[in-house]
Amino acid sequence: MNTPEIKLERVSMLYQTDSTEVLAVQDVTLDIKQGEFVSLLGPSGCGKTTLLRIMADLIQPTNGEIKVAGESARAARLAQKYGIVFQSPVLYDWRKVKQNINLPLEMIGMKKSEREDRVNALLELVGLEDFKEKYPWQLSGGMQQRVAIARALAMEPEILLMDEPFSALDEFTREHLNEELLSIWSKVGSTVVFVTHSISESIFLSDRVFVLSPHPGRLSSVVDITLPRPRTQEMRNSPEFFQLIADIRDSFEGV
Amino acid sequence: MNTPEIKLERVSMLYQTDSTEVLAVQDVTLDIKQGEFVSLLGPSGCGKTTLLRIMADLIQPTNGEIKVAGESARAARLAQKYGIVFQSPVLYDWRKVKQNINLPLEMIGMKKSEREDRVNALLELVGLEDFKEKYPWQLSGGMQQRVAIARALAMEPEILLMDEPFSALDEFTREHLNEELLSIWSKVGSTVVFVTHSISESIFLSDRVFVLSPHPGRLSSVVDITLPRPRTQEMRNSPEFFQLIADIRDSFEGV
Amino acid sequence: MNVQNVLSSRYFPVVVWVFGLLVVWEFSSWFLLHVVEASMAQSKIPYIHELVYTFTQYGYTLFVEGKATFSNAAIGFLLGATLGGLLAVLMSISKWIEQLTFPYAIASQMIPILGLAPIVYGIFRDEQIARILIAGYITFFPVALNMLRGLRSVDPTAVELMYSFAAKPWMIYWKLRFPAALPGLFSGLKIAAPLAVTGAILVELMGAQNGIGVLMLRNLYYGPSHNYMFWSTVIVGAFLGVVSYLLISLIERIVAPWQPDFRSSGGDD
Amino acid sequence: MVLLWEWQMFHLIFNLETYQLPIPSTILEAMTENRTLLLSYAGYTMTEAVLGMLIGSTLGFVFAILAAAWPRWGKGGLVLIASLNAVPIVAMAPIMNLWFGAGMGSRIAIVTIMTMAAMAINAYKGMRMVDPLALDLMHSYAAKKHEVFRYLRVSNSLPFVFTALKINTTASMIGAIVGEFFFSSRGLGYLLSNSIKVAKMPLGWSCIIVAAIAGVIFYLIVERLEKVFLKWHTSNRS
Amino acid sequence: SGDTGDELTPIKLQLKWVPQAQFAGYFMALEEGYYEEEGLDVTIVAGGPDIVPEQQVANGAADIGIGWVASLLPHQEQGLPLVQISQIYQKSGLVLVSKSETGISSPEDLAGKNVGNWMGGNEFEVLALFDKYELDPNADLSFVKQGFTMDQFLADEIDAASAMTYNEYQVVLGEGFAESDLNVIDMNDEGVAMLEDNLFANTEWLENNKETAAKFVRASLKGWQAAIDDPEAAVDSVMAEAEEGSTSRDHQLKMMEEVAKLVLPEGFDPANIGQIDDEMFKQTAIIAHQYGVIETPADLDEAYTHEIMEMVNE
Ligand SMILES: Nc1ncnc2c1ncn2[C@@H]1O[C@H](COP(=O)(O)OP(=O)(O)OP(=O)(O)O)[C@@H](O)[C@H]1O
Ligand SMILES: Nc1ncnc2c1ncn2[C@@H]1O[C@H](COP(=O)(O)OP(=O)(O)OP(=O)(O)O)[C@@H](O)[C@H]1O
Ligand SMILES: Cc1ncc(C[n+]2csc(CCO)c2C)c(N)n1
Ligand SMILES: [Mg+2]
Ligand SMILES: [Mg+2]
Repeated sequence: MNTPEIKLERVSMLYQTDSTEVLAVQDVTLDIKQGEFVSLLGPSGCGKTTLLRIMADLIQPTNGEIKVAGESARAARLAQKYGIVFQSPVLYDWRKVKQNINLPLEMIGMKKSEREDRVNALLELVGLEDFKEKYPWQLSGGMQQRVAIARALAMEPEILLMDEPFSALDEFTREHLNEELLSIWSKVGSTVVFVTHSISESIFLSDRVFVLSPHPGRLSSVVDITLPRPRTQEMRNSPEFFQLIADIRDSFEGV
Repeated sequence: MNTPEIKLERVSMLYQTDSTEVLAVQDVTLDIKQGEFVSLLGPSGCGKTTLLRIMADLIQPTNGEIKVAGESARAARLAQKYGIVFQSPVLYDWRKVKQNINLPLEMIGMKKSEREDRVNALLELVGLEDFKEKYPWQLSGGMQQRVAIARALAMEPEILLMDEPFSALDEFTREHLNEELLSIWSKVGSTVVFVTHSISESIFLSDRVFVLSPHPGRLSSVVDITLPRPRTQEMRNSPEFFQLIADIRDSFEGV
Repeated sequence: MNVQNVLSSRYFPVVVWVFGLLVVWEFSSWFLLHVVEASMAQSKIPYIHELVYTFTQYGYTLFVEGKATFSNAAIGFLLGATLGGLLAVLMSISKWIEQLTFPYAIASQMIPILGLAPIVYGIFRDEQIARILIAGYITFFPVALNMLRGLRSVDPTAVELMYSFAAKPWMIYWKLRFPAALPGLFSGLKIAAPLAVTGAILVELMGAQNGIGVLMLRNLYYGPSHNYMFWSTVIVGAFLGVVSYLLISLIERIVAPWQPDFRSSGGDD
Repeated sequence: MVLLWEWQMFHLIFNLETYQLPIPSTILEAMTENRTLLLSYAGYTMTEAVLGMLIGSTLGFVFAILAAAWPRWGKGGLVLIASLNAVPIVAMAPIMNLWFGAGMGSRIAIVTIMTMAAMAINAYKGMRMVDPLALDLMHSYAAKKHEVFRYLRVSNSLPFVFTALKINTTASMIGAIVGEFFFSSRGLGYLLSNSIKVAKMPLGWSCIIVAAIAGVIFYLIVERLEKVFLKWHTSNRS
Repeated sequence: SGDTGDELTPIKLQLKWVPQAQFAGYFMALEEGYYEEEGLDVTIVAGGPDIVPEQQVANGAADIGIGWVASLLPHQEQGLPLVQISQIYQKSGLVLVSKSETGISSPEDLAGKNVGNWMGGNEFEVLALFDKYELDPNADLSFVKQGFTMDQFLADEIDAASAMTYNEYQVVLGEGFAESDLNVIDMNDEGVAMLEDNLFANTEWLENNKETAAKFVRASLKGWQAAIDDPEAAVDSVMAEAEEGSTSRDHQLKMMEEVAKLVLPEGFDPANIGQIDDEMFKQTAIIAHQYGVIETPADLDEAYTHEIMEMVNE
């Protein structure tokens, strides 16, 4: 399982607008192995979302190359390998909660009966059983984001790209979903790229943490998380965990 | 300075839609003193935003009473006492960053020269000097939220209502803005109601923390934060701080 | 039924509008006739009560012809709306196609029926087809433009979500762009629906036997003695416009109820 | 060039006669022969169209503001304005002629009426379809009704307003041209209807071509303005 | 000749204007069953401001049309496959009417005045009149487009308005003007008359349907004769066509009386109703050429044919 699933080679992204240019990402080279769980960590505006969007084939880098499972990112996208959670929920106003979660299942043409079970299981997972008949604007901010998470998990994607999925959630819900995410991941075996600005979250979840520095966004260090799996809540209080936090904080401050 | 600035008396909020009803907030009674900094803490969907919107006179509670500075919330709103940061940035697409921050200043009729200085100072505060000529969609998610924060601070409101303002930000930016917020607060003397789901953030910032329990949202406990002011980053590692975290966690778990 | 109930009723404003309009109209008519003493005052603004009298006398004829026009309008409207929708979809696919087809669409609108009729007859050699086509031709433009705006105004991230599912283009339309464009489509339809009535009337002028247009034309050209009857046909036309508009509004509420304007709690006034 | 070729193909495919749709060369001939007349008439008709559209769009916009400010009352008014669209020009022309005489005024009035509804309906939609949170923001500033319009609703309605303006470019041209059929002694519409009735198809089609060119230019101008005013809108992002 | 058995031959007649006594003969023929007797199933298609009968017939939307000769000639010149088969109105019905207070007692007085006409093929008689009195329509007076109602005349926007004796003139009388309040310039008296309502057919259609055309004309002329003989009955047949409330019987009756004078002028042999008068046609064609209605002198042999009328009278 150690073939590189996602491979970036000197990837740069320059946003151009009429007047100015912003170099959002510069010369990022990295490998993510199949089935690996990695985090992108870095300050606001450092290019995390941009990198994620490049991996998802939603934008093309102005320079450099990206391969997904040996092929182009486009091929991977067309093969419906991706599930994405965006930074904002991006729910469709005209669909109820359950219909929003249903969306990707409809798109891959899953049978109706099967869909229903899946959606109910997901609703339970994110704790929104009672809200499945509501419209998005009737939910709180955190609830909306949970719907978006359920939607991304629905098709059990080969590659799961998550952009700060839990930042709108309280610590308990967040820790609960952290654990759930790990358990789903261990079952499905997806490759997960997880954007976060929480150091402890990145440690708790990941195999490796990619730390980015801003202006322009570059890869400043890669931290291996040596904690054994399955991860448990107790580990959060282990000295190893604190050491890792300190390490990453250092690599941050070095910026 | 110990007159109650915001006073809720057995406030309840029942959302009604064609089909169902949701009791979002039930029988909340609380006092916030003038110049006080309080936090609302609670799990996703427990009614924090609802409470904030009631205080802001954006919705009327279905039951109970609210007084702001002895008068109705409506009177306070009409006297332009409020500055609000919503959970999502809510920027105007057609205004550049600096114009978005300018908006409340235009509305209170501030002179142009004065406005410019104020906006520049705010841009520096949130670290977006270089982006003032950009449109919102050219910013990252965290940057957009920072613009919204600057906009709320712009008119130095008497009452500042903030709904998870920093949850989209990385720890460094967040800690930086925590400190800045406290320093602005100490200068302006605003009453601040701060919604967050971070226990440590609520402790670091507040005089008191209101802990809410969900379904329906009730006030489960009020925690006095006895840490002296001005708060410093070191305090985050003090035993007192850890004790407070533990206390609040307990009152949470008691839910 | 107390006063409060009446005042807060949904239909109260409508009643006030209609009644107010009638009063203003009647007064203007009187004013023009007796104060200004304008020439042909009754042709300029006829008395409402005279029109009402005409309606009581010829109401049945007006109703029958109005019904004929309305069903013709419905056919033209369906065709025009479909055409407009298709064109909007086509143009939304790429700017390039838009730039290529749009000048034609605009130019086509500049061809009056007078110039268009011979061509359409020349091609189809069938009156019925020609009439339906002409009625559709009049309605498609506003629908196309509004729909295009709707299709183009979709939240870019929502489109990216679709890309991430590797959604086929038609899926993106079906699941995202169409629903998102519905509000725009409906304002287009609201403009187009009364236009379709106009279209139907114009088409009736091309030698039809029935319809409010036929009645309108004949009364116009049978001399000013038929002023009230002519005005009655104008009012029936406008009334058909109102009906078509309200019908579309009703359908909008059923098809796209999630718009902010329709939310029970979303109001600000 | 492509157009000319298509035109000829059109002829071939549908087996049209030249008296139904003349071939381009004869139209071109008629155009060059009558170019001064056509140009001056085009100017006349465009004046009617542009003035009528400006007045009609302004009225429609003002009405949309009133309707959006008091929607309970405004909705009924919108229906009435929209219903004016169901009165065909054949009926409007004699009425307007009585009110405003046979001069430009009556056509300007026709165009005004024809363009009002599109603007009123679209601008109303744009002013009402605001993000509820943006509205909350305005409320938190204790914005007066007019400020909500000034700072939020009007800007929010701009994409809709421009759509209406685009519809109105063609509507106003049609209104002016067809309005001229009935009473005018000048203008493209006058020349067009006269020419077609006496079988001068090439001249009639010259009018149509000139009108089409003018209409497209008119449209492109509005589109250009839209690009300038709606730089921020999704549809204009790269 | 396709009238074997009870099968009626369908045929469509395109009017130049809305159904009214101007076309009484056809309605009469329809009502009295003259068409049916000839084995024809006639549909009468109403006209209107946007309908050009010549186009309709050329396109095949109708088989036979009613138009004015001055309008038929340019269409023929443009290659529309049309040929005139009968001339219903032997005289021009066009007059210029003015209120006496405007002081237009003779055509010279038109100088400096507003003179109205519907244009679009109806203006040539008036132009010929101007020419005869050496009035330049672009300089000596203002020659303006008149709507199809008489509103502009009534509102004094037009001093001398074009009017058909049978319609617009009657409308003016109906508005309360006495004949003595009005001055009338008659095109026939001025020698600038052109032929008006005729019958023409699509040449290609006619080629194979001469018999049918003759039957149609025969029945129509019989209708006209009947209408002239019994105006009341004629108006009944017209009123049957007009919707309730849209026109008045009186108006149609007046129209019928005036139309009768054009179809069967004083001293005209009733046996000759519908005949095409070569001389008048020629005058019409010459005026048409003179005022640029047609670029080249009309080829009279192509423009009309007596053949159908001859078949009618057999
Ligand atoms: N407009 C609305 N209509 C109906 N129900 C609503 C509406 N807004 C909120 N609710 C419901 O009220 C409850 C409380 O919502 P609220 O937004 O106050 O939660 P919150 O504490 O802010 O949560 P979060 O941390 O996720 O933002 C939720 O159950 C939500 O579904
Ligand atoms: N569409 C765009 N056009 C122009 N510049 C852009 C665009 N999107 C992002 N940028 C710029 O690129 C940089 C990186 O943005 P990105 O969204 O990748 O940051 P991020 O790391 O996700 O930040 P955050 O944590 O705040 O979401 C920022 O400076 C931003 O202004
Ligand atoms: C295209 C067209 N132009 C002018 C007239 C004028 N005209 C000639 S006969 C007649 C009807 C009886 O008056 C009228 C109005 C017309 N009919 N059709
Ligand atoms: Mg981001
Ligand atoms: Mg909330």
